Amino acid sequence: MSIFIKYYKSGGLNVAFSNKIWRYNSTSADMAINKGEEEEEFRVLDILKKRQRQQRRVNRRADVQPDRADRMPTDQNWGNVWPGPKTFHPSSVPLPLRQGYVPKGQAPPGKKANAELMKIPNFLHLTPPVIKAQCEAIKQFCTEWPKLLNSEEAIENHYPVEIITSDYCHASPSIRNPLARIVTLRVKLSTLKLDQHARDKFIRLVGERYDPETDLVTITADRCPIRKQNQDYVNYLLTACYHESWNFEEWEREKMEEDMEYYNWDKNPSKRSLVNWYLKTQNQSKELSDEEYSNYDVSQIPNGEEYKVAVSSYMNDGESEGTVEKYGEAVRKLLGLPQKKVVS
Amino acid sequence: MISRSWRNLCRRYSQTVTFRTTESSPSQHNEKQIGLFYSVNHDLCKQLFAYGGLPKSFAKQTKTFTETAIMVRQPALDLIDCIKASDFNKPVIRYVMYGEKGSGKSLTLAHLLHYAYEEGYLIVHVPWVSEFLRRVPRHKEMSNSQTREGFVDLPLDVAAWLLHFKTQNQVLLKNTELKISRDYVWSKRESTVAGSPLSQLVEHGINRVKYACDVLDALVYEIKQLSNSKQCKTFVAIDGFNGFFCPLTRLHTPTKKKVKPEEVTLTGSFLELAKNDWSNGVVVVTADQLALPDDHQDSYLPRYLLYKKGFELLDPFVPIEVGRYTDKEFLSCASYYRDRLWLRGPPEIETELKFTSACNPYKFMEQCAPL
Amino acid sequence: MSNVTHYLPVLKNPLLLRSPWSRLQKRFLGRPTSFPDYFQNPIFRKEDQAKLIENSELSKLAAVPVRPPAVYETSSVYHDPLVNKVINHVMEMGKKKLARELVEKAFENIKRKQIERYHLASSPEEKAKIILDPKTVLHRAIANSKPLLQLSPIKRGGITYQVPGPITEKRSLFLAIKWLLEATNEKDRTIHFPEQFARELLDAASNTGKVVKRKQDLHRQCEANRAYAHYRWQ
Amino acid sequence: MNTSALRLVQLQNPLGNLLSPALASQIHTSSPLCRVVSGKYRITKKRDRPLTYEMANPPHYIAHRKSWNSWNTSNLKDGLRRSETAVEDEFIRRFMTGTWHGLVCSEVIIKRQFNHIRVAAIIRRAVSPTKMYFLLGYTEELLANWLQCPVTLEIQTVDSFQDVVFKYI
Repeated sequence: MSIFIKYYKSGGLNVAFSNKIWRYNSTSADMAINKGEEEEEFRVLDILKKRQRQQRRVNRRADVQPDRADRMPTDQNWGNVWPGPKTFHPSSVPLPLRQGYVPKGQAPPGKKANAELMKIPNFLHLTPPVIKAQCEAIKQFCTEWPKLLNSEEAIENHYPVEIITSDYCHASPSIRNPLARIVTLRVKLSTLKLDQHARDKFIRLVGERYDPETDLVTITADRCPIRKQNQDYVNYLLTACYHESWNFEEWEREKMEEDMEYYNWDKNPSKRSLVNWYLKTQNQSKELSDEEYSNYDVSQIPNGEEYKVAVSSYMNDGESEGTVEKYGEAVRKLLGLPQKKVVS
Repeated sequence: MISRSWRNLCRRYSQTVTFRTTESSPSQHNEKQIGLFYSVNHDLCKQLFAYGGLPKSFAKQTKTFTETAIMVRQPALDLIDCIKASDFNKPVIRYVMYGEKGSGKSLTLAHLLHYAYEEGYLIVHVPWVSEFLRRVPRHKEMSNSQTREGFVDLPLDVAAWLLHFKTQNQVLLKNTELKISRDYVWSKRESTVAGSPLSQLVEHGINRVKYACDVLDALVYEIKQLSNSKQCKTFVAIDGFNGFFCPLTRLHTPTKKKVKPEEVTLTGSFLELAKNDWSNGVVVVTADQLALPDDHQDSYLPRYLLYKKGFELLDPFVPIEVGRYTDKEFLSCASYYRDRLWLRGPPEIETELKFTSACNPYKFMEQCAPL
Repeated sequence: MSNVTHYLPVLKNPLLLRSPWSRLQKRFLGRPTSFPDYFQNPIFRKEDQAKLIENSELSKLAAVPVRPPAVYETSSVYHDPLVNKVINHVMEMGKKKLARELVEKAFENIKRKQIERYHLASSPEEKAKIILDPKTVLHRAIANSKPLLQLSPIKRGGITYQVPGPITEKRSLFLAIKWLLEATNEKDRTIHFPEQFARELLDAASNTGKVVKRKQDLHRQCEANRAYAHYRWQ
Repeated sequence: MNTSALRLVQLQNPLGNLLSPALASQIHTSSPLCRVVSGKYRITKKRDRPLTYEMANPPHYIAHRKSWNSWNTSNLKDGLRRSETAVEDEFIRRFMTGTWHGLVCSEVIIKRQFNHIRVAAIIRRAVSPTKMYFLLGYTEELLANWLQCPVTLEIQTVDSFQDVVFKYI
């Protein structure tokens, strides 16, 4: 547009040509033509038609406000300026920030028109005074921590059941992370106060969810869509297992020796062979039933008790050099043999 | 020249340590002789160990060393003490020797056999159980048992064992006091009458291989009876006893079915001897890792090696550990090897060997070999 | 375990210095190692280290970077460079453990035979003659089978002449070991390597047997081809 | 052209996995990686090509000299909705550049927190504020409708593109 104006100013001859184009041009150009016609100046013949460089009009708006950051009072309440999470905006932050990598010796780009500052997450809404103020505000909804629950042991004692859930850093159109619904319940088996049978049955019911090393039962549920439902389900499972383990079913009488979880000497062939041996040394020979065997009083056999302890520890504590040696000592005492001499 | 001066050096070195005892009767051995070697008479050796009993590598050594020398060690003395202290009217006491591979269980057993021979025991000695069950040469003689349904006989092996039994007890078997208590009818024509000597029974087993396994059964029964009636005292020694309890043997029936150890007749007979329902005897067995398949050799302790079955059969038994060499034993053994020209070199070599062999007798012997 | 224990790191001496060691001991590496050239070979024998300390050269070498010793370079009492060399010759496909076992078995066989012979010998003089140490037997056997000359083919006027010439120490050692092993491998399938190797070593040690004959044959041919000797430089 | 070639082959051989190995190795169905040239700019003769900070640092400097343009949890290990997020982000970028035609001076930055999408960009002040306010509302409304979650547009304005130029090459 400006080119055509220029032509007119310099030449003014080809009016018809100019007029043709004016139709597409703005009114301001029109005014300039009129002006030119009124004050006819000396026209220089420009043979080379040298183009006059004219500054392109910059579309600078006069109504751009001065930067807000410059006008902020120093004692303002920052929490009101930046109340929530927001992308960085240079005009709202009265700090001389710079961000960016530059070669040595140069200054990094400033805060204005700096996309890097806009990318990084900021915590300008979480300044310490703001946090403090917010905590103060929430305080009215809190209750006091019970004084007696002053140690880990006390907490464990009064609240043995532990519920473990996880929250996830998450972003998607749905605000529910599917993993957050999983609920884990942990409880120490010893806190359930089960008797021998119930304990055994409980362990069998929960199966591999019981860890004998830490004595913890861990029940995990993820079958329901909501965390609350899963939590209810976990509690239900624990309750059901607990009550079921106290029941004694008729078929449990069929438990065999191989099913035992520990070595019960009284019910094992070891005792039978000991009793047989003892009877033979007394020159009695009588056939005993299983009941009689298991109820036979070992204490009447000299050194029998010690033997019993040795065999039980041999079987229950696992075989090691120590237990074998103890067993050997007990057997020698039982059979009336001299003890092994310690090699000098 | 160098070697001669070395040898002199070795001689001089070896003289500083006593490693030999002249006491050749095991019943006289005591703590003073621990770690010392005593030599076994050659003829006796032939009689006791002609058909096995000494480990192969040791037998080779005896040839090289031109003598059979056994070290007096703590476990053997301990066992002899126990035997001496035990009451023979009570049921037999079972001793289980255990220890790492190559720690000398079989040689301790050989020492004890010598002792038993001296004391006039009737010796029932199985040199190596796996020889029956796990070693399968190309033509292993096997047959289905005639008398017991579903069982397998190893007649040749048993006959060989009966021969071993006969040679070991040739002195005792000449004694005609040992008579059998029952009539045994083998077939229409053959039978052994009650009252005939025990040796006749054994002879029958050797001559009529077909009946060897039944003879073994009968022999076991008779030995128990004789011991109970105090006619003789019996020393049962079974090496690699846990071989009877492994899940499977390496034997196959003609129908390619794998045989379990309890399906072999001789297993039953020897296990019968290991029970404590008889008296006036001693049972010494060893539990060895080598008697079991490779996948069950993690521990050398008896309960693991004997399996549950074996443990329940033997319980209560006296466990006797055969360990590695003590310092004294090692030194005496090294001096013995030097004397026998098996080991030479500077004295530092012994510290090194002690370290590399970890005082394990068999490894020590092996590592000396190329030096 | 028994096989590994020979080379336990505990036995290796940590004092590692530059080695003025014999030819056998030197490591000839076919490819560059991860260590630069200026790294010195380690000195792992106690004797050498003692010598260094005696000559007070130790401080000179203290700051020099040193390669770590290989597994077979130990300060063990029964370390022998020649035995190592033979083991390496016996080795196939890098199975060193097997090779060492075979050579050690051969030593055991030698020892058993010699001890047996020793016990059979009647007089003390005869007994003194018998070498009992298998390593000495090996050393002697190799010394006896080392050739002094070699024939090299040289082409003159279209005809290839077998020209006798001197032999380096290293090559003669190589030939001796090679011949011993070749002689050993000419055996029935039923005879095991250690057995035959023991036999060959004993033969060679007593200056008889196939290998010594082969050496003498070579010498004889060198003697016969003496006339061609000038082709070496013409 | 690639796809047509592929179609040709598929017509001949209805089972795609039965392509002869030689042929199969020559057909790309995905866009090439172009690791060497992508995200990098050539130096011009006159040294007058303007680069923003983002353009001046090639992609391998991400997390070293510059950070990501998309912030979400899908990129993390076991993140959910990976492909959906990527496609949505691309859509948002195209919509932004198209709606604010010739005005966007930087990359479009998309940050997601929970179900909230924040779109940030640097905009040239070439249109009147009224238009800008209209475009703002327009963009937020339409994007929120399509993506079914709240969308916030957080823009910074600059006078001209010159303000974001980091260097000339």
